[in-house]
Amino acid sequence: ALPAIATMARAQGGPDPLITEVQDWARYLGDGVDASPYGMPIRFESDVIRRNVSWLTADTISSINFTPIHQLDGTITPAGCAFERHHSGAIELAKPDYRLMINGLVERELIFTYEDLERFPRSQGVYFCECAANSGMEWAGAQLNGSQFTHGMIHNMEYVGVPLKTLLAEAGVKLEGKWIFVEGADASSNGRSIPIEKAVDDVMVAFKANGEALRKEHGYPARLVVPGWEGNLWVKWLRRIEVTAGPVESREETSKYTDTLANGISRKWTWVMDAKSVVTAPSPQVGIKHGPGPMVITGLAWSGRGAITRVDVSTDGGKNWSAARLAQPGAPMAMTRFYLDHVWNGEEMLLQSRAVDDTGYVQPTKTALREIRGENSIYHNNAIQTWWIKKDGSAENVEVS
Amino acid sequence: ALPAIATMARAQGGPDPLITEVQDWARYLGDGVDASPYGMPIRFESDVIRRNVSWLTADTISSINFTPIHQLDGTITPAGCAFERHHSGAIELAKPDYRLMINGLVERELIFTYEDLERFPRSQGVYFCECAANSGMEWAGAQLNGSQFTHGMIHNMEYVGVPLKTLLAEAGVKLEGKWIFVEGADASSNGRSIPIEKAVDDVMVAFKANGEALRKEHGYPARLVVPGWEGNLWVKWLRRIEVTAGPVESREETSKYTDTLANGISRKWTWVMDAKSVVTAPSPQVGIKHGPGPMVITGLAWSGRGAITRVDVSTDGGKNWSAARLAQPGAPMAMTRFYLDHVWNGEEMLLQSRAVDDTGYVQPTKTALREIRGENSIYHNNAIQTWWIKKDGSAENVEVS
Amino acid sequence: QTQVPQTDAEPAAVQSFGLGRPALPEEVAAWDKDVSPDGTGLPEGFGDVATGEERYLEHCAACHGDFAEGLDNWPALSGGEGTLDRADPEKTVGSYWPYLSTVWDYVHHSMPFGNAQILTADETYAITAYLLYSNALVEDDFVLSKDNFTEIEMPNAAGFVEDDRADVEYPIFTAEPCMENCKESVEITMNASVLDVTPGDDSAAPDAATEDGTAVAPVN
Amino acid sequence: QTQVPQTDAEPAAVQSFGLGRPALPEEVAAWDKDVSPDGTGLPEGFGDVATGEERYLEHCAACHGDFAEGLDNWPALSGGEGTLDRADPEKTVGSYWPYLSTVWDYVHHSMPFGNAQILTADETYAITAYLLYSNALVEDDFVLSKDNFTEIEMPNAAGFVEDDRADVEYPIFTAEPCMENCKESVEITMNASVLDVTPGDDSAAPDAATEDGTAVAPVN
Ligand code: HEC
Ligand code: HEC
Ligand SMILES: [Ca+2]
Ligand SMILES: [Ca+2]
Ligand SMILES: [Ca+2]
Ligand SMILES: [Ca+2]
Ligand SMILES: [Ca+2]
Ligand SMILES: [Ca+2]
Ligand SMILES: [Co+2]
Ligand SMILES: [Co+2]
Repeated sequence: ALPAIATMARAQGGPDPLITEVQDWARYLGDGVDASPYGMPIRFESDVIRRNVSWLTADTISSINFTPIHQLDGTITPAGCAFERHHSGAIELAKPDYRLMINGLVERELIFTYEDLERFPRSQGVYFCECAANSGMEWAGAQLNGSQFTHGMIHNMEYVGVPLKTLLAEAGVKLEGKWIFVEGADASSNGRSIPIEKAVDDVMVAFKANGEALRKEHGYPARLVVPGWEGNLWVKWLRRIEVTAGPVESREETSKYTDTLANGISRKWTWVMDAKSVVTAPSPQVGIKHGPGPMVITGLAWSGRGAITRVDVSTDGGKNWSAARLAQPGAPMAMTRFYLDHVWNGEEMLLQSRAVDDTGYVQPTKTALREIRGENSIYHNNAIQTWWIKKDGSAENVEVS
Repeated sequence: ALPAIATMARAQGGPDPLITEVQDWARYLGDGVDASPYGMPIRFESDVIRRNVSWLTADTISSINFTPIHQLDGTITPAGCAFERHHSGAIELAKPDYRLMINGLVERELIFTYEDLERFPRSQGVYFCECAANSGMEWAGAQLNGSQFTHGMIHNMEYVGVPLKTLLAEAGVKLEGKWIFVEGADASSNGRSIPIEKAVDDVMVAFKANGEALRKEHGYPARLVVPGWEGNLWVKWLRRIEVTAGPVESREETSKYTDTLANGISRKWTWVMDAKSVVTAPSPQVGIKHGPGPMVITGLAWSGRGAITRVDVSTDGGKNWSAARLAQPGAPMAMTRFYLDHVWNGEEMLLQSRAVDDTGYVQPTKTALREIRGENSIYHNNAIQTWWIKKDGSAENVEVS
Repeated sequence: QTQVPQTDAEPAAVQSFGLGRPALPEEVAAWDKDVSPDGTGLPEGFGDVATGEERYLEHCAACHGDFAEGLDNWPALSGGEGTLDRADPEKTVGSYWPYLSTVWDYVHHSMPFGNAQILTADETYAITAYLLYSNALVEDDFVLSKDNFTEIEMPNAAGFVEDDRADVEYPIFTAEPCMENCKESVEITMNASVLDVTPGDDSAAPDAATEDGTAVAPVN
Repeated sequence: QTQVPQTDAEPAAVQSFGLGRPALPEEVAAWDKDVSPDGTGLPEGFGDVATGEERYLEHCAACHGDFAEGLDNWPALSGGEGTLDRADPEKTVGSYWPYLSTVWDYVHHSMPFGNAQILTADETYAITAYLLYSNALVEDDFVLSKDNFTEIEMPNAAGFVEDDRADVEYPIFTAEPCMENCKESVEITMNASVLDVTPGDDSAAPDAATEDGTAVAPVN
């Protein structure tokens, strides 16, 4: 009789020709080192791309696309597929044409060139940038089928730039200066008001992301980085910082980015992004294809108020929870990757994740959030997400009791 | 009389039309969110690319190119311009065609598919990968004019994969198994021997770098990550791991990657990369263009033996040193960015940087290293680099007494 | 053994680097055009409803509709009164915006979409007057000017409170979470597949979502 | 307040996941072809110098030269005896390689460059024999086989020591570094511009470097 090991393998059709036959790539030469001076992903990964939802906006110019978080791992978002949100399109602004003005309640109104910026002391940090509308389509119920669409208005990059406090000190903020108003060089300008306390805390004028120059669509050559606060404040193609006595109450902080409660009253100045997490895979776009047995449940967690200290995962819709493994200790205002090493028995699962940050804040359920805010808030939906994993391994966005 | 402020500005030719006239990008629309599902750097950054040195190798296939570290900042290397070293070209290997074999001194010789790998518990870490030949052309004297060429055989990426110890446990290492031999699927195979202690410590079989799938040229779909050890061990397109009793003494660990001393005796098994640093800018490819005044001197430091705790910078060729600012506390086997905020008086400088790691190891001078090793070692040149900054701001690779 | 490591992540505070150059008054004037609720930033000028309607029809109606009622997916600028406390509130200049200054500022800087910054101050006053008119907030003979600007009270001016999550939510959401047997039973109450609005190979037409009356919140 | 955070970066040790499948003997045989210094991995077979020369001229000489002396920038495989302790050592199979097994293994797996894994075991024995001959290590009637393989002693077999940086260098390089007035004077002793080999707009021809005799170490 054949040894057990051989029987098992024969059952699979005998030796694998991918192993027993010399493949072309093991005989001939591949690409040389001059083939791609700046490389792109291999063609097999052409589905790992930003996607937009055509019915969300009137056109694709003032619109948004979504990071393919369901296919990524680790915490860094590659710039090439980091989500974009513009209000009048991604503009092309060359460094020699770049000017940054500081005006208003300062001792010296100043103009900087791009080269000037590079002469100031720099700081560096990995921060998440989340659109306040991330998960906004889910307020009234499960709507979009995929973590890319429900949670993909976010990226996490390593930024380098000049602390805003350094630039403000250069201009000399007057005592009456309590706010700043920041705007971009694009037609929308996307003006926003930020309290001076935050402005001189950790805000930076960044010119690099993930090591290299900002991409065009992320504000080349310089954007604001406002750690932990909503993405709309991270003004791209930054051209002006005005020190003011009060908030300007611009369109982006009145008509938009205000959160209407059930009673019709709206919260304004909701800047900070509360603790949130999502299981990125398995999820509707990436079902389980391998059947029962060992598997990895993974996702991302982040908090605008500090570092993630813990993420719990439930496979039964929130009846029971287990602490997931954090791939690295949480860092302030940066994404944390979590893993739950699971053995799937092939039965249905209702997958959830729940983030906890170092303030002790625990990510709420959809019910808990709606009890306070109703269903019309659009923004700041940081509720627990549920994926229904079916017996065939496919997954769907659902809500549970 | 005009106020002083206006006089100053008039001296520059009056109001800047880039400010006073509405520019096209402030009037019309830019690109929509469907313009680049996977984006590339803006065209103005087309010089931030990998470059090769044609005379180094007989052809561009078994060759190397260099990361443009002189133009990057922060610590993450974008995959698109992270250096490449192949021995028979970058091969195209699809996930369905991928097989990983574990054989030799194990209880169970196993074959894994790519999907199998994704089912094991994962780990994540940012690690530098430095070719042992980085700075190798500088052993006998200052040769290449640019930090990209002298120090660019390095990258620093966030890797995700399966700990090798998990895969080895799955196969069951026998007591006699003291080494592993790892090889790739390309024609060169680049087989290397690694002691079992390192293999079960922090080595991983990685499938993601900087969040996304490995690029083709970095070993898609899976490569070895050997934190702190020379890049040649980070086998790409990994296809086989054999547990052995002794080292195979393959071509890459005898003919190459051995370090010949002045007396003709060669060191072998020089795996770890000692602490090293370099001022990335200013440097020969990026001179000072702005004249005297405030400026940023910046660079990178790393150690294969732990975390960088300190980097000193000298502007006078090593007579006097100041501690640079570390952008973030050093992390083990990862790159650290340092800054020296400097006021340049317009005189010549002899710029150097000197890394210290948490073992207390201090990066040596070229003289100190040559005293021990001579000039024929090719590999592991971690000596202090000097850039001569001239009065016109241009820079040159020099050696000093 | 070695010196105390210098690992401060933050650059040292420095008084002044002497970088940049003074901004000229003309330059500040060119870019500092934002308008605040108290009228700060408003230039001299005025405009009446009739002129505003003319300019509006010329520059705006193609997207926002003749009466600012919106068109297709382009934003409505009028209507929606009394809907803020209902499902799917209609938020417009009339029903939602707390300050008139925001209208002036945004229209003057950012509209018309695709051809921004072409409106003069007078034209902006006139169009703003027309938007007030289309929201039934002024009569048809109204003239808006720098002088009477801050007299206009917007209907939803009192409709906003400052972020109160720290008081209202954080105490509740900072309780020790349950880990075991947290609820008796779990039922699925809603499925994305019912709506079927996700783009992709298996997507229904986008209209399916709005036709069946289900909320599809716009992203902003 | 909340439970002790679980922040172990490392996955828990698990006995077995039951993933993967057993490797078949044919599969292991197809990939496990490496050869070690003690002869482990060598297949049956043999080859003589004359046959080796034939095969070598057919498959190898175009790059490595008829007598393995190297061609242009392609590696030399013979020569270089006695150069290891001089400037620019010539490292070849004969002058440098400690083990014959490495030649057999590398040629069999990785050569000819661009058409790898085409040589039979006998052909590899023959070419290896020819490379020994071209390095004057065997006579022209030599036949290499699995049986006499480990009898061949390579000239530089004793030329290697294990990494001794920990003993030789770390004590020296772990001294407290000088911070002030560390040397009297500093002079520039060497300039890259003299060599002028850097690629770029202002580059001299690559040959400049080697023509003037300056070391241009190959990268490997
Ligand atoms: C080509 C289409 C187009 C034209 C023409 C146009 N708009 Fe708009 N308008 C838009 C879009 C798109 C938005 C939303 C922009 C965004 O959210 O970034 C918008 C937003 C607005 C808003 C803010 C709506 C809200 O609820 O926040 C106002 C007010 C407005 N437009 C007024 C005008 C006026 C006045 C004109 C003419 C002077 C005009 N628009 C011309 C497309 C247009
Ligand atoms: C098309 C050119 C080409 C052909 C044909 C070729 N080689 Fe090579 N050979 C190379 C290159 C290039 C390298 C270096 C590869 C590397 O470093 O990754 C090399 C390396 C070698 C080495 C290692 C040299 C060292 O010092 O480490 C040996 C031995 C070798 N070849 C033998 C052979 C033999 C035997 C044949 C024929 C069966 C052959 N080569 C055919 C190009 C060639
Ligand atoms: Ca202003
Ligand atoms: Ca009502
Ligand atoms: Ca669908
Ligand atoms: Ca073997
Ligand atoms: Ca000698
Ligand atoms: Ca040159
Ligand atoms: Co908000
Ligand atoms: Co080495």
